[in-house]
Amino acid sequence: ARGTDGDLKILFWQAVSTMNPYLSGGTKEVFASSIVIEPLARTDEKGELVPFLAAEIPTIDNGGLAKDLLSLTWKLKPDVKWSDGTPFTAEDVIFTWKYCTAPDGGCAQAAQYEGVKNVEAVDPHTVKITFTEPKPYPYSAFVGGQSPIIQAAQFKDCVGAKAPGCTSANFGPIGTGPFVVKDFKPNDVITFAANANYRDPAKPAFASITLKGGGDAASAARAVLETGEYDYAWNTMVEPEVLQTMLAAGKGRLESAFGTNVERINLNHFNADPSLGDKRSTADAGPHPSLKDPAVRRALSLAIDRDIIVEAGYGAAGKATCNIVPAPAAVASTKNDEWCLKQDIAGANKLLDDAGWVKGADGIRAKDGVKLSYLYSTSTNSVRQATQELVKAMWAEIGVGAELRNASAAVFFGGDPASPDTFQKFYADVEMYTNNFDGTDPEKYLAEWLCDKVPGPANGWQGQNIPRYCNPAYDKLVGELSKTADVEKRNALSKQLNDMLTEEGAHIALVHRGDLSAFAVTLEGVKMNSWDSQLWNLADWYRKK
Amino acid sequence: MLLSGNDSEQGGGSVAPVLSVKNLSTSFRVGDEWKTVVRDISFDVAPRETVAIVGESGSGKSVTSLSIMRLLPKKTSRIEGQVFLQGRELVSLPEEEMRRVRGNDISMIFQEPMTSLNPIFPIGKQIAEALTVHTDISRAEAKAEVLRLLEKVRIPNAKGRFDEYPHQFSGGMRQRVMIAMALASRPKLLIADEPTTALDVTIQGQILDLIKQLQEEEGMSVLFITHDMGVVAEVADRTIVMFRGDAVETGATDDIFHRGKHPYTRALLSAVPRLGSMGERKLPLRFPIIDIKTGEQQQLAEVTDTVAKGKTPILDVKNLTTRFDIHSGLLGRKSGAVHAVEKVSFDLFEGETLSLVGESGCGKSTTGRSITRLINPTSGDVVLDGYEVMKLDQYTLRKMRRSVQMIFQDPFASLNPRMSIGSAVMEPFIEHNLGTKKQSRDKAAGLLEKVGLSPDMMKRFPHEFSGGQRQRIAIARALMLDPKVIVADEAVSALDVSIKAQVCNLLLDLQQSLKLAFLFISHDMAVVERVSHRVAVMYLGEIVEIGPRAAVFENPQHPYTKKLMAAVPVPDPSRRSIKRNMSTDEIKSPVRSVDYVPPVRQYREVSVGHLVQVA
Amino acid sequence: MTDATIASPAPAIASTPTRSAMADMWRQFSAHKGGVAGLIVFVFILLAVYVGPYIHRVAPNQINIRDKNQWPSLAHPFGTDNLGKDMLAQVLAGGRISLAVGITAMLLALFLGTLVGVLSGYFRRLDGPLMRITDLFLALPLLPLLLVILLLFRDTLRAAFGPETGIFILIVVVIGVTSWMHTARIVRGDVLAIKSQEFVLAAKSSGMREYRIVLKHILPNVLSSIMVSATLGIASAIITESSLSFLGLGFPSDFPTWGRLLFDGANFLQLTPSRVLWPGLAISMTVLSVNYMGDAIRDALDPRAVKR
Amino acid sequence: MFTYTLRRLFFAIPTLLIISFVIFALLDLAPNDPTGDLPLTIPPEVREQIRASLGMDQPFFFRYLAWLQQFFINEPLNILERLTGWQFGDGQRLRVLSWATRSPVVDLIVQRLPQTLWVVGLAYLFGILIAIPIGVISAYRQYSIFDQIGTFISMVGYSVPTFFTGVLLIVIFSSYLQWFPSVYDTNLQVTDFSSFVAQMRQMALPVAVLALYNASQIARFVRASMLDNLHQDYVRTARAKGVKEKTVLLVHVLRNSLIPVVTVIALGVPTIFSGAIITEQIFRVNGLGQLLITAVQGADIPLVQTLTFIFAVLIVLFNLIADVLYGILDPRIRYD
Ligand SMILES: Nc1ncnc2c1ncn2[C@@H]1O[C@H](COP(=O)(O)OP(=O)(O)OP(=O)(O)O)[C@@H](O)[C@H]1O
Ligand SMILES: Nc1ncnc2c1ncn2[C@@H]1O[C@H](COP(=O)(O)OP(=O)(O)OP(=O)(O)O)[C@@H](O)[C@H]1O
Ligand SMILES: [Mg+2]
Ligand SMILES: [Mg+2]
Repeated sequence: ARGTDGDLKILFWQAVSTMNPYLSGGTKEVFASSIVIEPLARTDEKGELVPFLAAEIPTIDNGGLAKDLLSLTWKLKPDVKWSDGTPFTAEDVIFTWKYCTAPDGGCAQAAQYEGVKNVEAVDPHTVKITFTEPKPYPYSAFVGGQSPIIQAAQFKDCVGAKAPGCTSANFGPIGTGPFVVKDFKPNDVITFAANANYRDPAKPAFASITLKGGGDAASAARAVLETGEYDYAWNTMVEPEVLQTMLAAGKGRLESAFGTNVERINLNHFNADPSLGDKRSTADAGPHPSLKDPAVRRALSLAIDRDIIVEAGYGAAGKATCNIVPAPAAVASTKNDEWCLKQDIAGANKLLDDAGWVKGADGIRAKDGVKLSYLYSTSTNSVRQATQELVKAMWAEIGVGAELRNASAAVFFGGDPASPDTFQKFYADVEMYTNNFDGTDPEKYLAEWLCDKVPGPANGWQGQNIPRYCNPAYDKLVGELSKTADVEKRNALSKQLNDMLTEEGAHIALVHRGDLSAFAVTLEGVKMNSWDSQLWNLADWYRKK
Repeated sequence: MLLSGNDSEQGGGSVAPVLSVKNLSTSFRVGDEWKTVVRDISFDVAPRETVAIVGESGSGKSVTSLSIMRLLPKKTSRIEGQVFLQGRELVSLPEEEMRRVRGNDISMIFQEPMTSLNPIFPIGKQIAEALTVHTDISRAEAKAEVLRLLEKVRIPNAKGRFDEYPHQFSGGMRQRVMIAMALASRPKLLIADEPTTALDVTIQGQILDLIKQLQEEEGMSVLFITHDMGVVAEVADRTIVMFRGDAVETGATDDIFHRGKHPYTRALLSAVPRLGSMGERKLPLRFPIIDIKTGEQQQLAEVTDTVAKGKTPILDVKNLTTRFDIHSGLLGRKSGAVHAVEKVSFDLFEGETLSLVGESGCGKSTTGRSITRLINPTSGDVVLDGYEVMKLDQYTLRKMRRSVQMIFQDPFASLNPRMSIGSAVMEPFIEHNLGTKKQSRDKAAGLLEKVGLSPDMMKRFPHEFSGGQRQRIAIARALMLDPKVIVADEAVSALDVSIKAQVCNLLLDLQQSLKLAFLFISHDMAVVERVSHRVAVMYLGEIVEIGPRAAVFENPQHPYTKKLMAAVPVPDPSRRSIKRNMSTDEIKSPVRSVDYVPPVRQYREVSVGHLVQVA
Repeated sequence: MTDATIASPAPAIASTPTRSAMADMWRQFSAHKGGVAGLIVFVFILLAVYVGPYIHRVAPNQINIRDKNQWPSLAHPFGTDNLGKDMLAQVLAGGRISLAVGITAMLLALFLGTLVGVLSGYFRRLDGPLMRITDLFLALPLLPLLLVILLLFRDTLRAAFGPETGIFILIVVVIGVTSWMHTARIVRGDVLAIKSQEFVLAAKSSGMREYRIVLKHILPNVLSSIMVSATLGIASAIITESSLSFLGLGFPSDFPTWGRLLFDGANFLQLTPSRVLWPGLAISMTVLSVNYMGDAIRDALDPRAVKR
Repeated sequence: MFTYTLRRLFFAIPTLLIISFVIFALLDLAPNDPTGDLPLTIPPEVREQIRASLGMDQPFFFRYLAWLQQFFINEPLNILERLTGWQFGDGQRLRVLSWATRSPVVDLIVQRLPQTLWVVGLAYLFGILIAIPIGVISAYRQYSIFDQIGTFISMVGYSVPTFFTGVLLIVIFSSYLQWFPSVYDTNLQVTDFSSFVAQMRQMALPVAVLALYNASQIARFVRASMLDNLHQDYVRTARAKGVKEKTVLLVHVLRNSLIPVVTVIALGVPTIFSGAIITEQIFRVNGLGQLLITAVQGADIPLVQTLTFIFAVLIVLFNLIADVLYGILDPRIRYD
């Protein structure tokens, strides 16, 4: 029954800075806000859409999605109440759209509403979204933790430039979810109380939640697994053996779920020699002297033993992969697993020998004065540094040298055009990081490798085609994908695109990363979900008696 | 060697002695070996008795007294023998009980008042501490008592100075603070280590009277260490003569003075200069040299007239004024000023010695420092060896300072504690690039030898020396540069007569050969008479009388000069009972309010070059 | 002794065996038990770090994943880390960098701090400006500052001195430049107190140049604070170095240093305690030995100190 | 002294303005970006909009002036309004807003201050209180067992970084012994005895870690400075007066030794307010240190700028206090 299980203690080692996911797109904010505010539908742990505030998922079959893919009609659940007791209506949905698309608002989730022409109320419990062009996959607006519905009444004066000023609304949004914010200390701790107006009178089981932030992953894991002070710690990415020792205390368990995160090494297709100065890694610098050779790129991939990397750094939260689109299963290709997943030093050496790269006195291969010696950069994170070292050691076996470098995440991913260390600038030969895509549809993601998305001074280094991969055939195929509505065909196309990237060595996919969290043994009802907020079904959590 | 076996009868009849020292030996660790500096000393001090310890500088007088108090650093010193205070053995007393003895039963006046006062506490507080440590008295009572004591030791404006710090006091005033501190607790035994060296004779007399008075009232015994045979004659019932760590002679003061047996004792006494012995002589006179073995005395050659009267003076001081502002109140507003030096004018010629005498605290040291711009004077002009001192920039000031050297009143404070005295002496020579390191070492060794120290002491550090030895080091340092002018601030006050004579002769020799000019600041009128060409008398920051030595000494005009001459103690024990009564006049203070305008002074010429302030 | 008043047996031979000040210092130093112990430990650490790798010939970044997380054994006297790298080799290799960085950065900071401290304490006119600069440096947020320095100088230095020396210079300068302020303020305070003492006045009156006064009279008297700053400085330099690598400012991540080993090992405290024990011990022993040597130097220069 | 203080206070204004400008320029130059921690799935155009909404598209100097106005005019007026209930203007002043939380920076600081003072401040106080006796005794009994142990502990305490001691204490006292919590509860209100005990328990570990570190440093300076003064002649004078050994040490020697100690302490006080970043992180005290570090990492420029500036004010202030104290501690030091 509601409120009978006491306090749920959650630990986020990255502290939550606001409860409004539209103002801060960070994962932690999205997760925390999902306790209070809900979207129309979420993706469940199996990657399937389930209705939340909507009565059902609109499809072509049930008529919700127009045949021309230009409009989508959501039916809302009747009788849903905001936590302040007022009814939830289509107006709130429309307001949410307006809120996020208002000019000067700096809405972090604006991408979710891309291509939305209009949102209107058909009746108080029906919302119709129209798109500017056909949307083969229309479930991004109002779906998932990134685009929950906020209450129009509460935020009506907070649109556009005024949004940041509404501190109390941003810190304590009124929602439809199982809990309400009682007290919010930014970047520190949030306390929630069960929502008296929650639509299921038997839920939530917990009376309150304390969500504490700060610290580091290891101590967060320790607080759940070893000292038992907390019930749930999010994202406990620590060396597997450390977690094993903590688990021995018997106070908690680990659960992982796999989404679309892939740790990869991007291979720079442009020359990144520091002597080129500002021309580095741009079209002006010309192709990379050694990485332009497909043999080298394949050899670099062949030399890597992905299983060891998983074992050393990820444990249960990683799987070796060669794909940039590793999931959902329907779009995950297996075509290249054969040659790619297995380390093959001999094969790699032979490939390089055949291509004319010969080992020098220092054990590094070279051809025409070009050495196979790379500057290998990544962001600062102990697992990444360990991976760097492992990869360096593996490459050494095929006569490839590497100089390691790392930059703090804020710099590396910061995108400051003045900084030489951002991943977009890619002033290195190879660089490693993780990326993924929202939801289950990879179309937008695969479009990142288009020729015109190569970052450079012209677009303020903002393009997403970090490896500077450019293949007109690939571009054409992406165009085709965007016009295809048939699911089977879409999946086939996606696989094809993914395989092109793998085979041509745009990058070396290393690890399919899962989300790993720690739970107290007494906590039940958890369904680890990597497609949406991990707290998506918080209403169902309870404590084992 | 006479031992103390029968002394107690002489001193205090059959009364049990207050202090009884038996076979005391003290050693210091120097390097890896133990060096004995006091050897097997025994003596007694009876109630109300005053025992004087005299002796060569460095002979172990201070160490003896510190051993009695057990104040030597434990780790580097070793005390053997026994010390009884009213029958209680002190050497083996537990530390806590010894603490109760110190300051309560025995008080001590230290030789060097500058370093012996805590620099960061107001003097009033430091004296009061001596009171509050052993007795339960309230803060207000203590303060009242301290003020009374300060007046007694003739610190002017005691109330105003209660909260001042040691560095704001003149040398003699600091010494008087030490005295007040020691007398505060009315001890049974007072150990006074050279308590009056920095005092002018008038105040010295008053202090001696004060001690005598306390002896009478409280029955205090006194162990008195001094170089001034006049003082010894005046105060001591019995005298101990020390020489190189041994007590070579002990006896009633009369006996020692008239029937001294040990050659050193005889040498000591015959070398004592007597005031008035110079008569109308115009030139300085060397001190006689006495052979310690035979006690024979040989007169040294006359000095020639070195004064270059014709030339422009090497030092010309005009209207020099130095004031120290006094701030008070929360806002720290200026509430007055110490007029330490007020419109002082004089000149000094090559080869001449001008002595500056005057009451303690009248501004002599400040004058010396102002001339070399170690203190920035408020106004006035100084021309030194052609340099206009007040207008010099840093670089020329440094060059100018080659020509004028200073011997500081407090030699210990003026030596860097972390620098061996060898380097300290050699330093100026090397600094001014006057020669190689070897040359400087040789010169330093030579000078040290000339002032009676051995060159192998060069490796030692200042704290390992006796007061007099440090003073000689300071003299040697000043001589290293062969300057043209030396400002000698109480340069020989801590030396026993024999070494004082040696050092003064050295200075005269140097004056003969190098035409040195001295500004000789001293309280020792006998020495002043002997070494100076001219004498200036200062009073409350002003020169009240200046003139040729003979004129001022034989024909003093200003009342203060007259008083000064009268107060000089005479080394004759028979005059002991004669009491001065000077402590009645009020003590004048140089502290003035902000709006004070110094009066314009007129001078009257008594004879050629002999000027006296009028009105 | 012709003009001595009292002819007495000539005081000892004038032949001073002119032992130099350095030799004298050394004699005093060597009489100091703690100092000698410190020196021995320090030399031992130096030897271990520079000679050790020739005896224990395992490459510090040799990965052997099958041997990971081992407790000390004959093959790996200090055990291994989670990639199977030999800890002993890493501690030795790390020591070379940590010591070099720690000592040079400390010396640089000490030099800057003492210079600024002495100048502002001794010369009244420089006091205001220098102390305000010190305030500024104290106030600057370290992380952004480091990032900016990195941005501005890393590539230039790398080009001029090569990746390793370049980074070494960068790190040493960065640590030095951001940690001199404490020393400066402390030295200044001491100088203010010392310079009012009479022996400084005496030195002035003999016409000493100011810088000589500072060197010979002021500095020896503020030495004890400087020595403490040095000891503390070496510890914080070693730790700071490791935190720099998190900004990507330090050495490449496969270069072990003591601070880094300690940091990386902290999570493995329960699994392989030897992973943190050795680097932690190495840092502590270094700092302790420097501390004792500092004490000995201090005592040697203080003639009144209790000599043992 | 008073005029000196006034003059210094007056000069502090331009100094602080310059410092604030330098900090601002530094933060602007630093290659951090507030959108840096956002998931990569957020496309560049959106990031650009976010930056624009934060005002980052404005020229540098304009942003600096805006901050000056917000911090020096708007915030004080707000505080005044809150204190007095008066209303100045329309009350619609732009406050200094943090970029990450979009809440007023001053509110954040006020929220963080209690735990920082409790933990870091108390640790500093303890550090001083432990350090002074240890330093004094170590110097007085130089090279005794006490001194050797003290030296050992303080050197190890200083050289082993808090990121390690913190974890060590947690493993021992939270995991094995379960005596103290490893996570600090900032919501805990001390209302009765049991909550007071809880507060003490949760403070124990972080305070211990920090106090050890602080005490180590200060104790070394106390010891060194005491050693310099122990052998001076005035100490002998004090003993000759029969002053108790304790008084000799604590009044005569210690007072004379205080200048470096005061310097070190004064240098340390502002760092209380900047928090102890690592310790706060490890124990999740979430005080100002954690606020600062998350702000720096997230390139939250207004927050970093404001915190750093307040820190600078404290530095200038405490250095001034130290300078004034010098004059009180040692009358020979004069600033005219
Ligand atoms: N700490 C010390 N270490 C080594 N030798 C010392 C130490 N203190 C004093 N001496 C030596 O002991 C001897 C006696 O010194 P003491 O101070 O007792 O002389 P003094 O008779 O008081 O001389 P003065 O009249 O010059 O003050 C001197 O030769 C001095 O060099
Ligand atoms: N730094 C200072 N601050 C304030 N007052 C001072 C300072 N130095 C000296 N005085 C005062 O100036 C006056 C003269 O001092 P000075 O040292 O010149 O006397 P003196 O003639 O040398 O006395 P003595 O014979 O006792 O050494 C004294 O009243 C003293 O208190
Ligand atoms: Mg003496
Ligand atoms: Mg004087």
